[in-house]
Amino acid sequence: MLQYLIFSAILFAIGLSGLFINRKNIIVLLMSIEIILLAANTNLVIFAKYWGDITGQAFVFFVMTVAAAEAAIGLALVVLVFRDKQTINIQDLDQLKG
Amino acid sequence: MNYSLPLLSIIIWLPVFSGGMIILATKLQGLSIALRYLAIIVELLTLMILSYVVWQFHGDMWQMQFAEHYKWLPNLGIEYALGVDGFSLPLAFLTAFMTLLVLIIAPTQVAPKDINPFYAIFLIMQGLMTGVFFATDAILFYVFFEAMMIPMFILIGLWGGENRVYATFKFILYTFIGSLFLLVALLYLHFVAINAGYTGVQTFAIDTLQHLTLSTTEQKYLFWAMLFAFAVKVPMWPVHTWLPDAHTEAPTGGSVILAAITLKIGGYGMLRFLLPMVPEACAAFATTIIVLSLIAIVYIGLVAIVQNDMKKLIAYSSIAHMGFVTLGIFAIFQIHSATNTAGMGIDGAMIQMISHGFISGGLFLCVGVLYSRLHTRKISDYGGVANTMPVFAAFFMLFALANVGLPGTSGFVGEFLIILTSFKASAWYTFFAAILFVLGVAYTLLMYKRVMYGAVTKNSIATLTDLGSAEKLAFVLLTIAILILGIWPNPLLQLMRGTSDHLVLQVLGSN
Amino acid sequence: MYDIKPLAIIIIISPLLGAIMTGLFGKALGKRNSHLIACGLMTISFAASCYLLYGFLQGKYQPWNRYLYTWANSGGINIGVGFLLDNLSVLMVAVVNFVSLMVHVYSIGYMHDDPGYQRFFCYISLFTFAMLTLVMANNFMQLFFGWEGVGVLSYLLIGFWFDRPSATFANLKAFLVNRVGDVGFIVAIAAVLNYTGSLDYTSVFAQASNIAANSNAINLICIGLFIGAAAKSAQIPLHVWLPDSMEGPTPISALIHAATMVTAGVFMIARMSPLFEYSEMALTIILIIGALTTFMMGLVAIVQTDIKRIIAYSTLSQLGYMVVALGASAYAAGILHLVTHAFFKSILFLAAGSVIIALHHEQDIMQMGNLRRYMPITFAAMLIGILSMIGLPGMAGFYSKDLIIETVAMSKVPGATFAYYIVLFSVFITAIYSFRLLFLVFYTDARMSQDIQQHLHESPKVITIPLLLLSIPAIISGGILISQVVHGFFGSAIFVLPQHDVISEFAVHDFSGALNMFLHSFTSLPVYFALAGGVAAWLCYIKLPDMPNRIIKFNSRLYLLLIDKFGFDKFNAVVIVPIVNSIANICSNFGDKTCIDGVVVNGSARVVVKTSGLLRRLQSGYLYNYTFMMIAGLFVILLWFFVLRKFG
Amino acid sequence: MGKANLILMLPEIFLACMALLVLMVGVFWEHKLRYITYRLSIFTVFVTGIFAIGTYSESMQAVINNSYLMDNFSAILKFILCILMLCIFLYSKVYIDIRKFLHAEFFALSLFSLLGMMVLTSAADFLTMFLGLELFVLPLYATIVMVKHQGRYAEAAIKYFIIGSLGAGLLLYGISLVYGATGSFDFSAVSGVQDLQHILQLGMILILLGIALEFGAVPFHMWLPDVYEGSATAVTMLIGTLPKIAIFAIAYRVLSLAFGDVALYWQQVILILGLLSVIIGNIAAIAQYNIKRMLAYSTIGHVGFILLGIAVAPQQGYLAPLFYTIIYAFMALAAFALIMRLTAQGFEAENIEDFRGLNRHAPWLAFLMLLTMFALAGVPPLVGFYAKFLILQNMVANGLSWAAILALIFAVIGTFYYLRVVKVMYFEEPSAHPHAVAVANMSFVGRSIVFINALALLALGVIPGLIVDICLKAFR
Repeated sequence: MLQYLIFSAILFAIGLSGLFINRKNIIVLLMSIEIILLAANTNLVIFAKYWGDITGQAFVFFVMTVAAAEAAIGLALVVLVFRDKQTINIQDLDQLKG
Repeated sequence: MNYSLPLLSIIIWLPVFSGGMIILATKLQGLSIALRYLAIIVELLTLMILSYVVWQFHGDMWQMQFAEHYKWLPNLGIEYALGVDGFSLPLAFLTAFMTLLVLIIAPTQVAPKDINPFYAIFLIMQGLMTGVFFATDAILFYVFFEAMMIPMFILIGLWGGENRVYATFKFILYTFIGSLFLLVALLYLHFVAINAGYTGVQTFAIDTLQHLTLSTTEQKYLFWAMLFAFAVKVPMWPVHTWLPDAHTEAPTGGSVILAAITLKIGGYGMLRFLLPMVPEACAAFATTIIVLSLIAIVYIGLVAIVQNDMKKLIAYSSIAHMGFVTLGIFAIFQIHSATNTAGMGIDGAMIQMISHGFISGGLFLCVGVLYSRLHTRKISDYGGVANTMPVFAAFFMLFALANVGLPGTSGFVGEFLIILTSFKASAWYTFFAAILFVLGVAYTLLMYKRVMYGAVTKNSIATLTDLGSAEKLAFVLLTIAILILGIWPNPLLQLMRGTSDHLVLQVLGSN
Repeated sequence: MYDIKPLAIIIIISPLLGAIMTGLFGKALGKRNSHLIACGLMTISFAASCYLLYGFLQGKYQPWNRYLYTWANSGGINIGVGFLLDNLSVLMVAVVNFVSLMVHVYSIGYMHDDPGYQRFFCYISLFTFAMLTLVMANNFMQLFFGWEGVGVLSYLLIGFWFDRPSATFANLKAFLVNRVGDVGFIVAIAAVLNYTGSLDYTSVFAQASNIAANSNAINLICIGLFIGAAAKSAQIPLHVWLPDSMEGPTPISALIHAATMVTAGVFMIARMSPLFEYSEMALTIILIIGALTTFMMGLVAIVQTDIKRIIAYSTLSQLGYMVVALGASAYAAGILHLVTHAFFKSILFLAAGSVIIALHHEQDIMQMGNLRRYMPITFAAMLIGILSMIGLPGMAGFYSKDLIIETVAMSKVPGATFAYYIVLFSVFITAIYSFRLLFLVFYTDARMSQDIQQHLHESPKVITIPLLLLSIPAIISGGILISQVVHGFFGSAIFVLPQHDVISEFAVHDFSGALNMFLHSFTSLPVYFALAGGVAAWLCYIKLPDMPNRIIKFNSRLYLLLIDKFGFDKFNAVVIVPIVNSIANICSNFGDKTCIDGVVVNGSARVVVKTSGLLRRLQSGYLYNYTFMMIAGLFVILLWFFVLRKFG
Repeated sequence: MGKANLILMLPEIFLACMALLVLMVGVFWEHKLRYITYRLSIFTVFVTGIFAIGTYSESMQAVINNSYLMDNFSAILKFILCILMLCIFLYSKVYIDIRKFLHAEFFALSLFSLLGMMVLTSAADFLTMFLGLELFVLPLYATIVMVKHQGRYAEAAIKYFIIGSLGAGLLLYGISLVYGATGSFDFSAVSGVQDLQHILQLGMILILLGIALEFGAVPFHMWLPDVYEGSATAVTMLIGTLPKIAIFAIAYRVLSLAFGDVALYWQQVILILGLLSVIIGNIAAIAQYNIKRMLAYSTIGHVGFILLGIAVAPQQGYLAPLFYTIIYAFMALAAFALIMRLTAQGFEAENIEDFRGLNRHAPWLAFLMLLTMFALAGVPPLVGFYAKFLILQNMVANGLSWAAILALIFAVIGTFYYLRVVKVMYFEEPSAHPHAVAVANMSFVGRSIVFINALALLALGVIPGLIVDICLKAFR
């Protein structure tokens, strides 16, 4: 059980670090977020198993739906950015600052 | 006493609403003159009602009179509660009186198109400031205390001098920083009151907050918190630097009201909050405050000498004179002989505040008269004005002499009483306070000399016109006030007899 | 027992009324009506005061002390406005009113062409009112009221010709110096209230011996009061304003800076005799200061060339005499000298004014000479004044001055011996400068320009009549008053401890009537000192005109010292003023602008703005920075929460 | 779960249906009937509001397996959300034309977002909370870019998206940990746990921080200025007002229902976040030239105050922060609406300089802006003061006078930038190019409501009892 938790924690950490270590590509950010959600999902499943409770697993389905919606919106935004700037480099997203 | 009309509310809100109406109607060109008269009529009406209150007022009582209580925020223990006592009534009267003068003299000071908004702002400000004096609920007091800053801010900003933006911001941030401590102190007292078993609308009533038992440590913290708020207003050294800037940049009317009323709110706050609420801490820190007052008197008196801007000079003089007020208030804590003589310090402080209202108002009006003609406040731009404006010179001289505390003018009474009191605490206090007698002459009459005396050397001075009728009227009214108060201050003293005695009893009674 | 309240009120209100009428409605009234009103009301006041004085001299009236109204009731203390009329104040009132009336009349002529004619009458009437208030006061508040009132009017009158820079310099200086004295005065008043719980003369004096138990208290009070008196009565080192005050119109110099206001200090100390009696220390100081003033200012008078300044320095010197008398507890002698001095000194000033007018505002005595031929009445008056001043036996000044010298000789106050020799020698000096003035103006060769000389003529009657009227008391008042004064005319108004009572001692041992005193004088030193002075002046200025220059060459350092007026003015100008100015500048520029505003107020604003800019830079716009901050924040919080924080 | 109970969800159900309808109508009829979606949306929000207040009842009722709470709190908050939404629609009608927004999409997305917020106000378990949150933020990301020419809108949207998703991720991870500790998603399940294991603590902190992130509290505030500045004013208005109420609602639900018993564990965290927000928000705002960005930083400061209120709420109750949140929403609404009033074709009043000398051209507009600025600054007698007052009262009652003073000092520093706007409008001469105070940039109704909105800040300052009473009712 603990191994699984550590596994999800590592996933979570990878997701978080992906958010700031990556300085180039927006897509990677989207992936990082998916990983964070995945880490949470893993947790949920593990704990559902631990408690013998089905709601945890049901929750995962909701999360997956939401993740899909998020991915959809995220990718749409990336497309917009690309259409506007011809790049999806994060470093070029610096009009708004200060 | 059961009065059918809520007179105090009328005194507060009549000018405020009229001011609002005037602003709303400003666009209607045809009404311009009518609105101007409306403002004056409202002002006179307010003064009449106030006079009626003065007439009906019982000076030997300390309780709040003409009290009004309405529900306002009962859930929070806040009440719309008004009342007058011997401290608030004279100051409220002063407010209305000085505003009247400002209104009278305003047409000579601002452009005709601005006159109505100018009037409106003053009416609103007057109402709010009267509210400060009338409020008997701490939060209501605080609301008025802060609210009056808004019109003042706009006033200085709209009609002020070149450096007005810096001055307004300095002024308003200074005061806000000061008052935030007051707010927290009031909230603290509120909870002490609740813990002491007070409930409902009593929990913010000033009267309740005055009767709490506080530990010495609590008193000390509360003392500094409240002191800071009022010290900024007074203003005491070293938190005075907003005042020279604000006074200098404000339009004449603004300077008059700032000097005449706004500063008094600080002194009034001390009498209303600081002394009765935390008497032990006041006694403990009296020496500190007295020393600060004396620094204000001597240091600021010196600073005033080297100013080259008339308004700045008068502003500094205001600080020095307000130093007397704080000296009088706090000297009573160090009187070792019979405490009933302490009342003289309080009386002196009150009279000094009223009289300083008249005098500094008069001086600022004088500068305004000059400024409206030559558009400069620099002393070196003048010289020999007395040759071309003899009537003005006479009034200016009277105000200048009143400012140096000439007996027979109001300026003397307060300072005299305070000096007499201060000796009971220490001869050194008296000595340092009396130094203002010399410094006051030095800066006031030096300015007078440089501005008014001498031969006419400049063309601009040679073509000056003497006072117009509006200006004359304002000056005559002020002169009468200054002389009456100087020659016979006793009626005013009797007006606050009960209140002052009660305060002394409250503060020193345990000794 | 007559009620003298109406009289008192008439006396005090008339000048005030005159001031108000001429001040407010002067333009409407015109010159003629203005001076008629002012002089008429002064006459009424004078008549009333004469009636009153007569009553008191006759013993018809008793001292009268009454309050008119409560000025302030505060801290359990009643401060009222009222009058105390006793022999002392009534005498003073009469003198003040007489001189004032004379000056009023004189001014009709002197100020005739001045554009500020009505203003002038307003001021002098108001001044008289203030002076009367001071004299008739029965409590310290009112005393201070009058005290400041005369000070202000003096300020206004010195600066009457306000377009002259020297006048506005002088009046400010006068006011400032007086205010320095007021610091002492007000501290003393506060002390009086503190130690007695009252400001009323009667009750304060009743407690004087109680205060005396606390020697610090009584010394503080008395020295404080004396500082006030020293400023007003121009004693060293607060005398510097008086010579400069000659910038005012001459009638003013006569009224204010000779006869009345400057003697207010003397009057006040006499009035406060019940307090001063208990302070040996104060008496000594008074004695010494008075003696120094007498001597030093007399010396300075010898080298002056401005006619008014000579008289001004002589006033200083004479004031010194009065003060010495006070210090020797011979209050009555001081007052007597005050009265006689009022007469002869106003003659000197008014006569000088007459000369000045005749010479078209020339004041330098080196530009005068031989005027007795052109202005006989003025000359006569001046001569009477001078003879009275140097103490020619029989003249008013003789009695008062001799009384002072005699009593000082008897006094046992520490320093009295020193003072005695000084005042004695000062008689010699007085004579020198007086006769120097007389000779240089009225004798010797005429040194004015031909043009002026041709138009020289005696002044009009409005000017000469007051001179003549003043001459009468300048001659006789001393002889009339001396025996009254010596025999306790002032009664309870002046209190002297038995061991200090030199006047009574004098009365008992040396005095047997005015005539005897006159006769006796020829066997005493002062007359010969005066004579010697007169002879010396005659030698220097008539017989051997180059003598002064030789003396100057012989001892030029002393001469320069005298020209410098012992350096008091220079000290003020070089030390006091720059020091005050630089402290003020430091306070203003360093204290307010740099420290409070610069560091604290604007400094904190700068810190906020800097921080704000820093935060602005942190907000870089890059997403990875944002997320990094957030995650770092997250970990810091977690770290704090789980590791550092202690629960509960 | 009975039929009768579902009636209670009528507002949400109606709103959901209507939102879909608006989307449909937009697709098929928009080009024929120009304002059809606008009118339909107005109608929807209006009716939803009435339904919402209709659910007001004295007793608390739960639906769907106790995961959805209907009580006074939710009814009042939903109603207020509807009012705010209605105002935003009325204000933006002309604006979104000028800015060439996609009508139907804008309205439909806004309605969905509103739905999400309404769900949040009623959430009683973590699942509802998570879904409500996602339902309200996802449409907001999209709303930002519902414009023909996106420009920097896309940048704003992507920043908002990434960080919002990070927040959601933190929240979700926290939820998963809490679930692991308790075995249930019910808020009430947590409150039973006495002994807090580390895993539960970690979960709790992550949930709190997730909420703080959506609030925009320091140190999770960095998205806020960029999004405020980068969005069109209508969207900024949307993002700047309603979500605050929704997030407060969920914070209230979570903290009182789930973590109410263990307040000691989280109070200090919230207090520190609150203080940091007040300090950094107010200081950073001073250096801003863009008024929307400035208001964003000011939002951070205000959020700080709300958090301070929440930090002492376990002892003093949630009245103060609720009051603050509502008042703040209306103040911000007025502020953005007044900024919107300066919009014209091709010109967006963004910089503070654009307000220069406004008093000359449009005294009323300047006056309303003045009221709003003073209200935001918390100067009595404007209503913003009472909001701060209540918070401070609670803090002092909790013995946090030092924190109250600290917060107030920075609030006073904050006064500076509000007053700077007043200064620019009143004390300075108009700049060379005239103001675009076009009548055409807002409908008459919109203009009237802006007027009422801003004046209400004064009126409510004179009679603040009104809102206080409403807030009190919410907790009855």
